[in-house]
Amino acid sequence: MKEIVTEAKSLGTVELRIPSKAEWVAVARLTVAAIANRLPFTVEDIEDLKLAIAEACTYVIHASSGADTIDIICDTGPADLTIRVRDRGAIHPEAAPRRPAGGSVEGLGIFLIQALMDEVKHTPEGDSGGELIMTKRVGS
Amino acid sequence: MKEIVTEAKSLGTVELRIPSKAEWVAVARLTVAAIANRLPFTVEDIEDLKLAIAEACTYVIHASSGADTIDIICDTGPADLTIRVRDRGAIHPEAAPRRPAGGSVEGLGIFLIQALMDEVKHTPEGDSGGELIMTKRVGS
Amino acid sequence: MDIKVNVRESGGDAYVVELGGEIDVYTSPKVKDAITELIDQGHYNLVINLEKVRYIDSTGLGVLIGGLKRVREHGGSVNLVCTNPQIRKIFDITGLVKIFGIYDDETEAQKALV
Amino acid sequence: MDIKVNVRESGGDAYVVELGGEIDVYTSPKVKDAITELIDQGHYNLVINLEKVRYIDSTGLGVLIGGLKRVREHGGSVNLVCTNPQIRKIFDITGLVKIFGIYDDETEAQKALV
Ligand SMILES: Nc1ncnc2c1ncn2[C@@H]1O[C@H](COP(=O)(O)OP(=O)(O)O)[C@@H](O)[C@H]1O
Ligand SMILES: Nc1ncnc2c1ncn2[C@@H]1O[C@H](COP(=O)(O)OP(=O)(O)O)[C@@H](O)[C@H]1O
Repeated sequence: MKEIVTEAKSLGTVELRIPSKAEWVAVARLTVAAIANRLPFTVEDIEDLKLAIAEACTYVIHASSGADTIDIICDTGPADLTIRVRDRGAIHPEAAPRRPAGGSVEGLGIFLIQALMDEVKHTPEGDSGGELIMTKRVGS
Repeated sequence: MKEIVTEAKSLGTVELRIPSKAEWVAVARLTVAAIANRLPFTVEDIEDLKLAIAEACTYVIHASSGADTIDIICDTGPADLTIRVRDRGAIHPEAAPRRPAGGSVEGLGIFLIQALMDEVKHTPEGDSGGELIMTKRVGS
Repeated sequence: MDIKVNVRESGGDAYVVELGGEIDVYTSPKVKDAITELIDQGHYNLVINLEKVRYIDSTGLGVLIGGLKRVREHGGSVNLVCTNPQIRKIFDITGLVKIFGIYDDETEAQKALV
Repeated sequence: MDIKVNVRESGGDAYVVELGGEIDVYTSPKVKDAITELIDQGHYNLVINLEKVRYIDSTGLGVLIGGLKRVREHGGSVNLVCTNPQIRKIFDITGLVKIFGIYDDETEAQKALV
């Protein structure tokens, strides 16, 4: 897997690995909220982050390509949080409809991630699966 | 590192890696609380678990042997939670005084872990550092 | 991790589904079951009260949309009660405000059904 | 992740340190600084109010013990106000109940100082 270059200076990285099952998504949500709480995010920002990480996990679970676990890597900068979500399968945010209306619930989830985060990228699916990279900045 | 044999059937494993710094201990605490919340633990049990994981992390940070990160591996059984805490340094619970009075704050932390958890073990320090293994059972 | 689902009859042939807690990928099947059961019993005018819901994700929205589609096939409708600003925001962002009737209290939502 | 420290003069030469939030390895230095400052100023009779503290770990206990040791060297004392059962449990388990005066309200804790 290619090394991801983070733009801002990292103040610390937290890595979480959960089983790729619905009942563990709440753990990802609460861990991300705890991490976000270390930055000057608003309560609303933290709710956005919780939803974005949950949607990413839900997507991985539904698109399940047989991966057992989801890796969530959170990089905190002085004023931003970048979350990378990986499994052994693929995440294709560009496959999402521009507007969700009429789309599938999967599309709705990806649409929400795009709406709630400031930056959403993904690395192409390789041998080790795709990766969704999303950033939220303080005060944006 | 030697494979740890877990006694009960695992219902899922969550792994967390935080920087070995004081400001990240709260993230470990909240993640463990979220995991414990999946089991029928009481509110008091969850508070005990939060304190135990925080003490383990605090111990690693204070005993800092140059490790950058703390690995926290949570195994959930049907009615128990086993938490393994690792760094590249050593954790020596047996070095703790039997009673904390007059001891150091480090000793107090290890004493609390022993008091709040049902089982506390540690694997000897090898090339890859020591490991503290603690279990709390539901309804104990 | 918790969801509360409480179904009760109200005025006319309307039913209220009162939800509480977190509606996510893990808990939304319980919500779906409750709504499906009502529809299977022939109740097509529903108020879904989200006042005590702290969190909803796309799976939860999908369940609400799925319910709406089914009742509409029978000339029914679904009105939502939603006061939590974060949750209202989700309905705004997704454009679902245009599909559901969203109200500030249950009485209003119920009146608007008929 | 939050700690609130509020220091105020009370009757006699006593001072009250009111703490709120979580006292852990990250936040306890702030608590230590507040207590150290009071002692450096010559105040040796302290009430430390933990009513709004939701969480305390061994580092926090260490700060309280350290404060107690220092004021005792000057013939002073530290009384705690603690109503949270989980936190009281920690004082019980560690045997610190025998070292600190622990009270249910601030007025009591203050009276007991003299
Ligand atoms: N933004 C939207 N607007 C309207 N309908 C939507 C939107 N997003 C998803 N849907 C629809 O929600 C319904 C429920 O989704 P899903 O739970 O995946 O379907 P099903 O219950 O048929 O498995 C689907 O019919 C989907 O097309
Ligand atoms: N259970 C206990 N009973 C009494 N004293 C204790 C207990 N646990 C720790 N101590 C004492 O608490 C004090 C404060 O701890 P610490 O913060 O490590 O010391 P210092 O402030 O001198 O660096 C130490 O003097 C230690 O001996």
